[in-house]
Amino acid sequence: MQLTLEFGGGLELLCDSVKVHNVSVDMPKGAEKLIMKDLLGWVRTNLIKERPEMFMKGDTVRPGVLVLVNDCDWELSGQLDTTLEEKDVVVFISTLHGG
Amino acid sequence: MQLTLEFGGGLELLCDSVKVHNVSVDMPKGAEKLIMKDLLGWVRTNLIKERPEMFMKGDTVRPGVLVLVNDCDWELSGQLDTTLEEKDVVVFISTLHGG
Amino acid sequence: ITAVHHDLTPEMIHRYSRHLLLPSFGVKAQSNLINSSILVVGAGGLGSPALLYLAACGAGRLGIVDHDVVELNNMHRQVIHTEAFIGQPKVKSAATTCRSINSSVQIVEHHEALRTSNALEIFNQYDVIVDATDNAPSRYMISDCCVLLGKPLVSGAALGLEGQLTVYNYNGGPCYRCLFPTPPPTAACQRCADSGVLGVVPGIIGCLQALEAIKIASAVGEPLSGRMLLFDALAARIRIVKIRGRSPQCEACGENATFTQQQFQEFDYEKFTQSPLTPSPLKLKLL
Amino acid sequence: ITAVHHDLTPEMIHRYSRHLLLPSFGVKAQSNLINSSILVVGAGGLGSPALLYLAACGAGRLGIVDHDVVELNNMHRQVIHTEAFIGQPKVKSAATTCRSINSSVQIVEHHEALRTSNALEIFNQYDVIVDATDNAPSRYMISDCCVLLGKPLVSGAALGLEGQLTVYNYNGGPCYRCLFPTPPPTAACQRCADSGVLGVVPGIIGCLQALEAIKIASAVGEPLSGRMLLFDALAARIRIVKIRGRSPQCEACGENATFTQQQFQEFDYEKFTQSPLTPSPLKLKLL
Ligand SMILES: [Zn+2]
Ligand SMILES: [Zn+2]
Repeated sequence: MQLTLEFGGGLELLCDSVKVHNVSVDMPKGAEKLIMKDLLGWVRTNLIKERPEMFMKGDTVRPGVLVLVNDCDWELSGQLDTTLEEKDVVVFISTLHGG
Repeated sequence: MQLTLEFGGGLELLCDSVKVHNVSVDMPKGAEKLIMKDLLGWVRTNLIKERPEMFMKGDTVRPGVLVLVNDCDWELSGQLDTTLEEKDVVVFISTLHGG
Repeated sequence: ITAVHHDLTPEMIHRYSRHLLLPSFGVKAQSNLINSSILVVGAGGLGSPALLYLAACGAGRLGIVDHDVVELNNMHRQVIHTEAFIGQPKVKSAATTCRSINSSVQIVEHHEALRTSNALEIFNQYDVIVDATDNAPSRYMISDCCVLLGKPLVSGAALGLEGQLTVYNYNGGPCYRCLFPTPPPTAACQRCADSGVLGVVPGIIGCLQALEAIKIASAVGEPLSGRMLLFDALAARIRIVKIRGRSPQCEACGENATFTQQQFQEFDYEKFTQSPLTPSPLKLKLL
Repeated sequence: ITAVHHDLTPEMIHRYSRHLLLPSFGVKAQSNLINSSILVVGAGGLGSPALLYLAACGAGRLGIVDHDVVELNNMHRQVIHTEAFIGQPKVKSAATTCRSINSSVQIVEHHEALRTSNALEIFNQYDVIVDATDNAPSRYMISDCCVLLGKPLVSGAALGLEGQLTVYNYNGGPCYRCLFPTPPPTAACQRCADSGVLGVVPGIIGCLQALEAIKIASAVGEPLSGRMLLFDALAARIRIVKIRGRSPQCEACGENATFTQQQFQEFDYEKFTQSPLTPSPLKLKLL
């Protein structure tokens, strides 16, 4: 499945400072769909190059990270259970505090 | 065909000051597709309530109006010949000079 | 322009004529603005442009909270301060500039750090709160205080070459804790002083904060509630995304929330976020 | 921070430390900025924030062109001017404020209306041009002059509750005439003075102009060339759209264009657009 993954708010520093990643992610074996829980595992394995604890905590993203699927907060689409579709855009962004 | 039409930069004043119009536009009789030339005629007939010369000149938009199909200048997609698809977003915006 | 009952003096009619000419703003919205009060917490990178535009537009009363003094390394982004005020309180410097551009606005100087001990009393005096601070504990404290008092909160942030903006606790929308119930790890809470910021980035976000505060105070347009603006200056990209609504489970604003003013005054935001409210300055070494 | 050859004085290292800390900006980009020159045409609603941030960020030389004087009805949006300067030249007022926030920047005052007779000579002295004017003939004249001299042009506009921004004539991208080969009808050329403008809207666009000028002058990031930002303040919506590239048929920059400096100096932009370069002020009547 072709997806666009974007990292911002400093999370790009965990992926060699690259913000936009056009990736191809396979369905889990035996599964008929790809959900956000699968994608998080894939991202952690394939894109996060350092300090994975700054990206995840337990089986979800760490506190202070917003996840957006097609410009919409994943809390509105089922969080970890959100089903992904071909060409979806998923944004991971860390909240900023500076000023 | 369901389309979203948006007017900005003052052009909304020609359509009762409404900026966003969700509309359903029929294919021209006997045609297999809807192109921008057809849509301009439809807009002029159905949405423009006053001063049509501020929207069109001849068979195209007047000078100073940008036309965007799915956030892309219609000059890049064939201008009047651009073929429209279901759920396309077409923006008509007048260039501003103020400051 | 037709006759409308209004509180505008002839001087105001002249000063704000370009607002009054606008069909979607006009005398009604300008009167609302002149009868409103807005508090800006922080007279730094975000607060500088926010205060300039809130003073210029004619907000009736404009409060500034800050405990800091103007330093040379602020001046690349904090454009409300002049070199003549280096070493002096930011509140005094910002108030002086605001008065110099619009003497008809009442400027209130709160020269103190915002704390749980004074936040309720200060916020109570204003209709709209603008969070222009630079650290996580302040953001939780300001949001909680706004929930307790029912005040809309215009929240901006900027770091490096990115900025973020949203409106909290407005018209049934979410509060800061609805989005971030658990504080981030300390290592994720970088400040401009530690990590740097391109000066014009808080400039852009601070102007957008002024716009949202003006829209709320004058009751025009659709404030950025339930939505968040994400700005990437380097790529020149902006996303406006849909965020969650008010969370029924929120400890501050949820259905069963029991957070009281008393508890607020006793809450330790520094311990909660494991970050200081007023961090010590960084010393830069450059060869 | 590692050792890099640079032209920064200790005072500059202190002042710009938050820029120097940024991995994607740093000493190299700051040095580029300090060695650059930027011209802002118009010290009004767009020029005010653009000049504040360009002075603060450390552009080496900053020029201001304007022929106008400060008026009370400018002050709701032109935040660089103080009440003390009402009746005095905008160039003088803006230059005074710029110097007060950053005395290390060289501020050049061009107190004159931009005309075909002086534009080439003035533009020749700068690396980047910022169009912060408010009328159609100036926009064509500025773009044509930038094409003739090969200067990048950061163009912003604001009216009512909307704003627009793009970069012209940059790195093979389109010029103003590529997009608008034929001038619009006069009735479509409203100015802020006629139709009104919410003051903070040019504030936001002017800050974005400063950002684009900084990116070009310091050679970082992706300038907004071939793209246009469309801002709707009331709805809090922003689109960044893809626009056409350089037009081979463009009369100013196209493959067969023959437009010379001589022709530029003789071109009548007022007749071409049927609008005056320096329009007369409007008298507002309000009951
Ligand atoms: Zn809440
Ligand atoms: Zn051209």
